[in-house]
Amino acid sequence: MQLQYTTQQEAFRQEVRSWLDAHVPKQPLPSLDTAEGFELHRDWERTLKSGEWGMITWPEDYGGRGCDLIEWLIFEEEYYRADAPLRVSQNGIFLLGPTLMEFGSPEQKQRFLPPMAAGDEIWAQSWSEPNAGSDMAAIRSKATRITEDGQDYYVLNGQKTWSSRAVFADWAFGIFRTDPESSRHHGLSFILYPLDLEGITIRPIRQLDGDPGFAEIFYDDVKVPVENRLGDEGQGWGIAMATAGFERGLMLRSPARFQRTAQKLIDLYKRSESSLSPRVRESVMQAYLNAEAYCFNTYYTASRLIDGGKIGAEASCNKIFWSELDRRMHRTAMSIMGAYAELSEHDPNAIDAGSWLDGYMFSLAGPIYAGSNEIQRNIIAERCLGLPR
Amino acid sequence: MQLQYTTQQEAFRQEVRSWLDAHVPKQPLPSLDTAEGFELHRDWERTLKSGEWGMITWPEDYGGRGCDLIEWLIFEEEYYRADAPLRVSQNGIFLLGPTLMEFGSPEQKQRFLPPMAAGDEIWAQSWSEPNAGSDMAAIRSKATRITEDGQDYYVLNGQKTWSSRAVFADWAFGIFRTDPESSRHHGLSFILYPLDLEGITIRPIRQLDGDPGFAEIFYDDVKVPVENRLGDEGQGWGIAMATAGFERGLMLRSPARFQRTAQKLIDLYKRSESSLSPRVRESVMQAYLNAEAYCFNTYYTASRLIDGGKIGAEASCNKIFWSELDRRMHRTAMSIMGAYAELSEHDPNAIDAGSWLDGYMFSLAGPIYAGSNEIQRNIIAERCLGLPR
Amino acid sequence: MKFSHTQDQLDLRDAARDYLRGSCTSEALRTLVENNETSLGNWQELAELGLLGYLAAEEQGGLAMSVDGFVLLAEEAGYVALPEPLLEVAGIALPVLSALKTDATNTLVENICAGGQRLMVSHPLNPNLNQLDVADSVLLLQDDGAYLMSATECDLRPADSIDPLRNIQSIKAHPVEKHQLVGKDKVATLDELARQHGALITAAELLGLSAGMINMATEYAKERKQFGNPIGSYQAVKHHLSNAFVALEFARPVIYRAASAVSQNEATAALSVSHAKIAAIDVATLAAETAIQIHGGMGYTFEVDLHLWMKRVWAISGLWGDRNYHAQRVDQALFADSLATGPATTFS
Amino acid sequence: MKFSHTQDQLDLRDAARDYLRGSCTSEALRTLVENNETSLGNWQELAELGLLGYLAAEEQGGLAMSVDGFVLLAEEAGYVALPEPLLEVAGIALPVLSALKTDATNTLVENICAGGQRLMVSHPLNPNLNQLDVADSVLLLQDDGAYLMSATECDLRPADSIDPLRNIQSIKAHPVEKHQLVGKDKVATLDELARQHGALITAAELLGLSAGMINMATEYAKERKQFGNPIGSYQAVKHHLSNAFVALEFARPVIYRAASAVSQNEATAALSVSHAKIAAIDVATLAAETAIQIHGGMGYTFEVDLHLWMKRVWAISGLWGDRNYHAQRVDQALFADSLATGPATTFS
Repeated sequence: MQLQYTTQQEAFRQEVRSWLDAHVPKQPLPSLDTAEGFELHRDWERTLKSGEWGMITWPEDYGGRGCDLIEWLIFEEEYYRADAPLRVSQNGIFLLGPTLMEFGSPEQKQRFLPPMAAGDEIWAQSWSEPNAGSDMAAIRSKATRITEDGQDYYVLNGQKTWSSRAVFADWAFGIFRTDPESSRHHGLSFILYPLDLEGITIRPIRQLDGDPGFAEIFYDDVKVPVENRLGDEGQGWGIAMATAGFERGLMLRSPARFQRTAQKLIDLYKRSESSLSPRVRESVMQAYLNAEAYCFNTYYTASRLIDGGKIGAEASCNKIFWSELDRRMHRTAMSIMGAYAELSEHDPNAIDAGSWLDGYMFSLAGPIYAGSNEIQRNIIAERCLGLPR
Repeated sequence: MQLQYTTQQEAFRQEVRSWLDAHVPKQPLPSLDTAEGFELHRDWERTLKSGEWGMITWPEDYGGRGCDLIEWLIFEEEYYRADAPLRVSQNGIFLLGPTLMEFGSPEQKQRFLPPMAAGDEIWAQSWSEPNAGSDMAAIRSKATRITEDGQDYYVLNGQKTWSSRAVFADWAFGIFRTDPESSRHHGLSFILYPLDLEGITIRPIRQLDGDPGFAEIFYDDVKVPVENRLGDEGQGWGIAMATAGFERGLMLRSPARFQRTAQKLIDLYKRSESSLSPRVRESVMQAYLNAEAYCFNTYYTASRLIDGGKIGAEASCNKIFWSELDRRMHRTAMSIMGAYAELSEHDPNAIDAGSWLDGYMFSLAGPIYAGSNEIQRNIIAERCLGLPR
Repeated sequence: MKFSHTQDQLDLRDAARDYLRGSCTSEALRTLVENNETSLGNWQELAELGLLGYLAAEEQGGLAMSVDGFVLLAEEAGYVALPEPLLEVAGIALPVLSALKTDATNTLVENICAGGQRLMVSHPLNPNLNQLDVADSVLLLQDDGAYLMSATECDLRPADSIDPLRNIQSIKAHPVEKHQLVGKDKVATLDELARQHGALITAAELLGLSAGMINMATEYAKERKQFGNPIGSYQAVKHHLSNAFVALEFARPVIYRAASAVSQNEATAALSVSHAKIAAIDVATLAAETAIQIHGGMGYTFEVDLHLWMKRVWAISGLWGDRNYHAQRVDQALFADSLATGPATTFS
Repeated sequence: MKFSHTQDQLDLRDAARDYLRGSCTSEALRTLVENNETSLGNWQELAELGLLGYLAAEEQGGLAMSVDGFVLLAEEAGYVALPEPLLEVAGIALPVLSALKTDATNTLVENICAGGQRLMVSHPLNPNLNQLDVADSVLLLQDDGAYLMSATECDLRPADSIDPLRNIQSIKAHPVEKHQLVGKDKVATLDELARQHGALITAAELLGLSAGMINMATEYAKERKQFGNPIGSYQAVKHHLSNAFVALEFARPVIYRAASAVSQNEATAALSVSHAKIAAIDVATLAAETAIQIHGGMGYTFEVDLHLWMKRVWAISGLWGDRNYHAQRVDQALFADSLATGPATTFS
């Protein structure tokens, strides 16, 4: 066990830190769920690309830097330390990107990965359907194969929902039922499509904070070339599961994010320590310890992955741990702020610019999205412990 | 709302207090799960009877005092305040007694209630069977009806388990399958039987603390007169449910018990306050508040019952609340005692005579017995909230 | 000893319930939010129901009911997430003002009961107040005395609450001698009256909000299907909701006990109120988190009603002393003062 | 940067695991309990496996492995609830003694590695020690120095642990100059070494106990049927066990990180160890409560093995500093000292 960074890793950290110091916007950007904020976040992706910091774990061929997981962790630490903007390209970097690399054809990789890395094409995901929710296999949206003028197409019909980034993004990916006779997880295909196609209607969903962080997407005879299918026809479920695995897995929530929150919580605590109860003191300490534990666990997992290990249902453990940690930290912050907790980001008297209230609302989604924690607990019980279904 | 005691109630309290001051043994009795302790606890029941304090809520006709629920609460407060012994007659007072009064024939009431009130006959319960557990309806032990010399009998065969008090008690009650064709909660009858009948074998079960607090009972052609059946043949399930309702309900766990524990926990805390962490301080405060809340809730329920209300699935709420409170309080005490927590009652250096460790073990059974908390949560969801089965 | 409400109290609660559930519907609230409004415009109806004058003496035009009954109304107001400042005016400002019993204040009390005047209490514990801008007058509780000013004499600064149905302002006021009701020597009694009523009524409102959220989540769990069954048939969902329900059942008598202590002016009323506020904050926080978890992604949107209730919880939890403030009062009583604990000390 | 064990460490862990699971079975433990014994009599075999000398230098007859590997052995010892004082002797006493490197201590170390001598550390943090009565010698860490005495020179008083496999004693010793190894000026280093190893190894043992209990409860849940199905098919049971499993998965790297810090003598090792002990106590308490809940009434009896594991948890949780002791060290670092927190501070 070797828990010191190598000289090379330290140098990498310095390089990241210097670059971020020079480039991170001094003022926080507006929310990426607003039209203005979205474009400013896209600009930030392009700035990252200019320094080749956009998709550092990707191979250089696709616009990446070929970093290993330890370098990725170092990068993330510096990124959160610098309070750099949220990644509007997240669906691309962590979800579709790795999926394309594993399942895409050479043409698809060349077509989609470089503009994704450059911030020129921002991706939305479109997994869920109105009556699916945690039951991801309850997909009804159809992709009917037709031939027109010698060209094969899928014609999309149906509806998706909870599509993050869809309101402002350029492209989207999702699974559709290509075999009308099939049910559950059979007969589904993974399809990539631009969001400005004829027949697509996007209805923004206002989330808790009032911004349209999600959207419903309606498909009315939307024609997509068959070349936009990822993997084989009918294999969509397996690919989607791999993608969802990336989502729940190591890279969706880097420890630095929670360590940054814990650090700010300690700071918030210290600012009014004398008026706070033992419960809050205990919670703040536990936040610090758990954020550290999450960090240890991530390095531990990353080290095993570098040694050739695979990440399995442990991803479900991660999901539960970080989502509960995040909710608890923000709940604690709310209780520290007392009568000031209600002030929104629009109120100049809001503590820390209203970020705790905003973060609390976001943290409440943590145990719900990307497979609810109840589903994750089922997965752990069945796959890690071998309990019967 | 009138939260002051009447003059009469205050006088009643003084009467209880004086009597207990004069009669409660100065030294704690040995555990009632030992042969010696059992008889000493039986003596205590007789002492209680001598002052007519044995079954105060029972009608005077059956050896009681006809007290209402508020007086019962006052009595319990004084009882726990005086650290009076555990009630070895508990199965009789709170379970079988009320059941007999509701379902028993006049002859049965006269035969069984007075010796129960006098401490002359101590009762064991015999609900569970080895493969039943929380699934109380999975009863297999049989009671086959026969006629011999013109007298009708049930012949008991089978096995019960988790029978509290059975090792030393005189009588037991339980449900047996009188209709061999029946299944689940049909065809069961409620039968009372002496534990020294031929064909009964009692095998003590050592519990966590090493004492035989429970027993298995084996029945090998045990003959019981049909007169010992409570209620009609085949109606045992309904009667047992009523009995279990008493058990989970108001009177099994009086608030005074938990208030006494909270008080002792506060005292334990104060003895080593400076070396304890904020978590412990918070837990101790919460123990005090929750024990008070449990007390308020009990008075609130008692007042509604006195006004003619019925207790329903709220009993399940009670069970969850007190069992979690009790476990949390003892867990907190264990964490206060640190390296001394492991010392048993046999070690003279044990803090508070080892009562916290003993209590912690007992508290761990709280969420399990009398219908596990998981079952209680199902009941609440289905009966209080109307969620589908 | 009787731990239950009088029939009068229950009857009035039922009347208020019927009225509030019939008029302050979630559709009505959504319309307000869409139109950027925060009032149902039903103040006169609240007066006619007797809710405004519930706590005032009969000769002041009130119903002469006590605060242990008023908490039932506060629960109902919370249950429907009523946006009107009914509780602030009738549950907090009015009893404080009534205690003065001068001719001038009696007249004002009468006006309040009739719905003709709205009075709000400004207190250092609360940095912002709801709908101060539509109050007619403000009762300022300061270290150096209590003052009555018309709202137009005060400097109100708009603040921004996460709750779209709360129109909050902070206040700066410079009262002069003519505004003074009582001086430094007598303000402590009024101040304590305001703190106790403020925290108690807020606790009861939180209780009602919790009941509302648990109910919403339960109804959702009955209707919403996943994997072919209503989600409410799954044990995980059942147990989440059961836990919130148990917490609610055990918080309610804590609030009732505190209400009785306040109405009887018991020596330990402040402690009881602190317990009530702590219990209410805890159950409301749990109920909100449970309800959104049961609602899944839907709970995270403006499309279901839940968010209005959750935001109200977050907004009012800190009013009239936050959890820390009340926990410190209990801490002091328990660990520093010689509070008697254990059996037989609860109601003595 | 490599957060994983070496192949050597894993190989030796596997060998220890095979041996311990094969010999320290629950049947063997139950026989001990029934006969009122506390030793499997396998000390020599532990020596032969190299477990006793794991941490000693090669020239001292040891394997020259480091403590970040030893915690894997401690986990295995905990997993089977080993009654022998392997960890106390080989994981705590030996590294403290080894640090002295005098001829006399080197000889003793060699003897310990070979299984010929048992040494225990007596420290003010621990009022009672396991199997002091069968120790050959005792290393006393006192404010005024470190002393080595034969056990027969000490006054041992039997104490009574809830754990029937722990034969504990308290010790009174009156060392004189001839017993002194180091004086007041140098004892602090040894003392810190003992505290760190003691808390760390105990934490690892708790981790192993937790894994053992979760495994037992899982197996029980697969076999035990209620309402016609294995109880492990019910969501409530699944979620209880999953929660304990998640806690275990996230406690483990905390212990490993602390072990690495101790083996590298990092400046923040004491803080890392306190984190480890807190995490281990919390997961073990949860695992015990979860396991008994899953076992239902059976868990409350002597008939299933679980009680031995639970009691061990309760017995050792307070050793080498209880939760309060370690929480206060973290509290001090976090709120009073200027500990750097946040991203990029963890391994720097």
